[in-house]
Amino acid sequence: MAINWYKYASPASFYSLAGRMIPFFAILAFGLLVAGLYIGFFVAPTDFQQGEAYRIIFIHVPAAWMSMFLYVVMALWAGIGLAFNTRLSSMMATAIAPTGAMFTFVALWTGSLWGKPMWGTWWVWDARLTSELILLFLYIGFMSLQAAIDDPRRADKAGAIIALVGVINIPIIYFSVQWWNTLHQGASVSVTQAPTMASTMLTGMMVMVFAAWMYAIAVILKRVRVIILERERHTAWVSELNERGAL
Amino acid sequence: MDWSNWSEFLAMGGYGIYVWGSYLVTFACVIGEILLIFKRRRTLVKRYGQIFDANGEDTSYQDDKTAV
Amino acid sequence: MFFWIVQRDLLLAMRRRSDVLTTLFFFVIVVSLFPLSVGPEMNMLRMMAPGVVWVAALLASMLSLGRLFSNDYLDGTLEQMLLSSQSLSILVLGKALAHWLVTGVPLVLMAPVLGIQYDLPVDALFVLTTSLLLGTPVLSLIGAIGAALTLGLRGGGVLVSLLVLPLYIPVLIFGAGSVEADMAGLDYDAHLSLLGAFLLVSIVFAPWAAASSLRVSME
Amino acid sequence: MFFWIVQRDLLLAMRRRSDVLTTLFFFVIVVSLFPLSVGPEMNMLRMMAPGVVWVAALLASMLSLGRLFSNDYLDGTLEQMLLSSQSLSILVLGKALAHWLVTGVPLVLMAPVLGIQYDLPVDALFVLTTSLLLGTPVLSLIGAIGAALTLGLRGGGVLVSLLVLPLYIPVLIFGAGSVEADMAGLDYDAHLSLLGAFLLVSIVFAPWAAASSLRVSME
Amino acid sequence: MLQGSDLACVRGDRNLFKAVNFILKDGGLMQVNGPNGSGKTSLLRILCGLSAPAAGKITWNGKSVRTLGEAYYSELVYIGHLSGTKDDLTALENLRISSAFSGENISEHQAVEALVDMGLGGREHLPAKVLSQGQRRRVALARLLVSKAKLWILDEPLAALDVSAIQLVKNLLERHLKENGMIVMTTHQDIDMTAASIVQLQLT
Amino acid sequence: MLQGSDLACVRGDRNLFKAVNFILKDGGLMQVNGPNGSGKTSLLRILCGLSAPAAGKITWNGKSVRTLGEAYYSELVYIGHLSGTKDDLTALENLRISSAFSGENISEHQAVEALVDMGLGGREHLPAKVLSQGQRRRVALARLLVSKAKLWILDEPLAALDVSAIQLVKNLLERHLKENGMIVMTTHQDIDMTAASIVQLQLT
Ligand code: HEM
Ligand SMILES: Nc1ncnc2c1ncn2[C@@H]1O[C@H](COP(=O)(O)OP(=O)(O)OP(=O)(O)O)[C@@H](O)[C@H]1O
Ligand SMILES: Nc1ncnc2c1ncn2[C@@H]1O[C@H](COP(=O)(O)OP(=O)(O)OP(=O)(O)O)[C@@H](O)[C@H]1O
Ligand SMILES: [Mg+2]
Ligand SMILES: [Mg+2]
Repeated sequence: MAINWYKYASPASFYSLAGRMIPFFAILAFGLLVAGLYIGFFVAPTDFQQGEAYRIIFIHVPAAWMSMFLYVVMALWAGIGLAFNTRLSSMMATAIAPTGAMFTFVALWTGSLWGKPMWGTWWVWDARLTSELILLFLYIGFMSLQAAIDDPRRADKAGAIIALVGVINIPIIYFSVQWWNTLHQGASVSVTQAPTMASTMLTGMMVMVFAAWMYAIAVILKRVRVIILERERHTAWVSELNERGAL
Repeated sequence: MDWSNWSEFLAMGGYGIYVWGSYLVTFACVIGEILLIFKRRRTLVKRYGQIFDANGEDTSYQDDKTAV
Repeated sequence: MFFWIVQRDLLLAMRRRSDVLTTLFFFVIVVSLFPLSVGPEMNMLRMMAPGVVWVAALLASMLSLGRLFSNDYLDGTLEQMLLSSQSLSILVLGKALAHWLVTGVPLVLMAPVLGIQYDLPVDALFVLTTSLLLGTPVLSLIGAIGAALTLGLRGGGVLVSLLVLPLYIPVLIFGAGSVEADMAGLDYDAHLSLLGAFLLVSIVFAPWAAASSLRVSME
Repeated sequence: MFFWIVQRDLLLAMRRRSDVLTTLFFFVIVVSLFPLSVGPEMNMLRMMAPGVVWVAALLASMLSLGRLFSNDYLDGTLEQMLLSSQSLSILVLGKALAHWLVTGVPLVLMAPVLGIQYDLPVDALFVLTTSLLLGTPVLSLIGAIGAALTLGLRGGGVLVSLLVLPLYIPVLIFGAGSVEADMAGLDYDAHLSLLGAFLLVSIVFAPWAAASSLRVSME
Repeated sequence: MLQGSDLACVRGDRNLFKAVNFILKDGGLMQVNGPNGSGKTSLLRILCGLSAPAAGKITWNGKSVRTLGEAYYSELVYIGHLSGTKDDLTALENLRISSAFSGENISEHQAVEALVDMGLGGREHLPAKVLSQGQRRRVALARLLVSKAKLWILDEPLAALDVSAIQLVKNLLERHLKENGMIVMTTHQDIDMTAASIVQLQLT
Repeated sequence: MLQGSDLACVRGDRNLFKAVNFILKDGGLMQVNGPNGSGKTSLLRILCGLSAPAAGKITWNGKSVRTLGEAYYSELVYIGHLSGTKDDLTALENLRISSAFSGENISEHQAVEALVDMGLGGREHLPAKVLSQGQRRRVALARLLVSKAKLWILDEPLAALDVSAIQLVKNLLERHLKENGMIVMTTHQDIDMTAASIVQLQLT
């Protein structure tokens, strides 16, 4: 068992393992997405307060959750890479950042499109919104720092430090609601709805959350494979793969 | 379910622009991200083909040396 | 020659794409800091908006002045430029243009988005963008003088602010003033024409002043 | 050794007295720009005051971060420090302390004067000064991490802002928040104790993180 | 013809040199010698017009270089202690850009050739910051290979170079002299040069 | 005893060197030779622990320098291409502070003496930025005069120095070797040194 883990901790074997796992997650993501959208648009009822606008929730909430979660995961991988000098973990962190930033952006965008009809404004400087924006800056900071450094080893370590220091902001996103009076609703959807109705909404939302998860895993694996290729280009196994035309 | 026709579906009870604006941009982001990864990979593979071709002699030279 | 300079500086900026992005994000972050520290009342934010955006644009442009000459100075390129057979003013104009393309233009493009965060009405957004479009090149040009004067002085980064800020203030007042005038329902043409006049004057005089400053700094 | 570092950095700052003065003037100018661009209504200015002073302090402190390590890096002193027989964290702590003494303390001393310009009541001035006294060292310490990480990277000056600003934001919120709480007649102790907690945490962790970053950057 | 008459240089409260006179003719080499701190770099910078002498004047073909300005600069290449190479640009870009400054637009092909001649083959596309000290110096000196300027002013061109590069530079300088160019240079290393006329200027 | 076993260094996609082995004993001198860009500076930085080798390890008296850390640094002086002199501090302050970094607090008197020995008499109180290239280098090298460290690692110590300064440095190095110190150095200039044992390391 232990040997197995070691085996997959090497970029070479992880590369092929990831290659085999991607289709699985991609198909799952697509299936869940279709199911989630079906429930979201054709099963879930109209909200009696918000009308149809609430249907934004099916992407807003998954994106918002993913944005925070991916940051923690990224920091974790980066930290492991820093502590144990494992290249693969650092590459994982680098691969997660763009997807995390994308979800953060989507959460901001959908939230703001939702805010216009609900609150009458695109944007308020409310705690949760602000901290989500800071999260976007953290992702961008991480990526720009890594982009500014040419030497990948140094980029990994520097990125890990800033990612770990930035983790402080995650609890702030969570608890900031208590520090400011806030427009953003903290309670879940079920409050405004009768239980049966809410449950279809909730199901739709959860299905979409899983779809987002599967999508994130697939995309991150795909990206980490590219990063592995970029970084390991001088190794024998890459040129071997290349000769076999199996890159 | 209670969409009687397409235009009603697209209107989203008057919130169409917000709902579809959200979904469209989200899917644009998702598809964009996927395309970017594929493009990054393609350029990489193409470049490697060239690099390895150019280094073809190099590796054989190393082999010779170890043989000696 | 002019194009060589512009092209070279753009090339350098592209090599370091992060430079362009970071100036932009600095701008974004500064604008976003104010609501955090002032509090979230929309009415007050809306009134502050033009001032804040303009101050942020000014700071972002000013901060990137450090890079305008100092890299060329440190590695000796600037000496070579002084020894160039071309008019130094033209070189300076080229560098200022490149600086504006790299730092000013992204700010102009970003400003409307930030204005939305402060809930500005659409026509105020338009005036804001126009005023920035006219004003930011002036900032780059005036900044070139300051950057040239403080070249090689330790702490130049902050000293340059000190020299340049007083000159920036008229631009700031009329830039922010145009948007405020619009929001108060007044006419903003006068403000914008003044900004335009600043731009013309600085295109004519700033390169020459900066070139002389460079010669002084390099003695 | 700690004292050698502090003493040396202070000596360097004295040699370049303009550095200290320019940070301070930068602070003063930014604070004074706002009334110019926002307009002269006293009520609004008073409400803006804590936010503006804090943002200005943050920017001033951030701008001077460039100098924290980069000079030592460029002339090879930093290499020598890494090879010193002393713990690098201690060196970093010394440099951060010197940085604070040179940039933070003048701001703290100047803040009440600026607060008066915005017509702040006396006890708000007191809270403002205290919050700056607790908060500015945190800025220097966190800043040291950013400065260490971006060492030797072109465009580091702006990149460092990008890295450091998100981390500064909690300090800003509670710093400005304490004054606003006081002006609203609320209790400001909680804010100040949080700032104190930030200070302790950053004294313990920041030098270590910055030292690791330095080692990474110098590889 | 480059002529300096009665040049003096003061730095702080120190008189570095005074009454320095020389005439440098076509095909002539002037070696400025002297111990550390004797004012060689200061003199060279004065000759370039980068700083003004405390007394005396410099003429180029009979006209003061101060009034000639850009007309003088276009006939001059100065390579100082600092090599003027941009860390972020590649060796190739550095060469092409620094040549463009002195008004010589060279093609990529020419530039590559010059770099290869300077022993930088295969490193044309590396950013200068990863080059070694000697390689950076070579990039700076490659400018001489493509320059059409008549007067070369070189401050310790041999610093950081290895033996083969020194030989290379020496040949380059001699060729320039043979083609009627003029060179003013300093160096602490022994180098035997043949030239139509050699002026040895000793500073103390 | 400084020992390097099987050291390798990779920069970018270039293998600078591999399988470098050496043993340096008390009183021994190691000269690292090689053309520009062969990896001399890179090797020296690795020996100092400033960067990590791609393979192999370095031991100091049998213990890995990576684990020794500060204990190793306190026995080491490294003077690189950059001299680590602060433009704004005077020569005297520069010397005292750079010595303090390596844990040697020297008195003002000692420092002045060292500077005078290095031929900087009368310039102790000038800020380093007005010094000439060679004088700056002398300030950096003055550290060797007051250092008690056993191992000196010197990257082109002779660059920019005039003939008399080179002789001075040579004497200084030989004295250190005679007192059982160890030196690792690179230089492109010919210098004949006498030492108990001399290791010539050739990089290509
Ligand atoms: C730009 C604007 C917005 C941003 C950045 C944003 C951000 C977030 C974040 C970070 C979360 C996850 C936090 C958590 O689950 O505790 C979240 C959840 C949520 N948001 Fe937003 N949001 C925005 C606008 C809106 C608007 C306008 C609405 C509805 C009127 C909304 C409704 C919700 C709901 C219902 C949840 C799920 C809360 C739960 O059940 O836990 N959001 N949002
Ligand atoms: N402000 C000042 N006060 C006193 N002396 C000064 C001042 N500025 C410069 N100097 C002296 O002027 C001289 C400048 O020398 P310069 O750089 O021209 O020497 P160099 O001959 O090129 O020496 P090297 O061989 O070391 O390069 C130095 O001796 C320096 O000490
Ligand atoms: N990213 C990179 N890609 C390719 N080559 C690189 C990279 N970084 C460094 N190099 C090469 O590594 C070498 C570093 O050399 P180093 O500075 O150790 O040389 P050196 O022996 O000290 O030379 P010099 O005598 O010129 O000082 C150079 O040849 C440089 O071109
Ligand atoms: Mg000199
Ligand atoms: Mg070297």
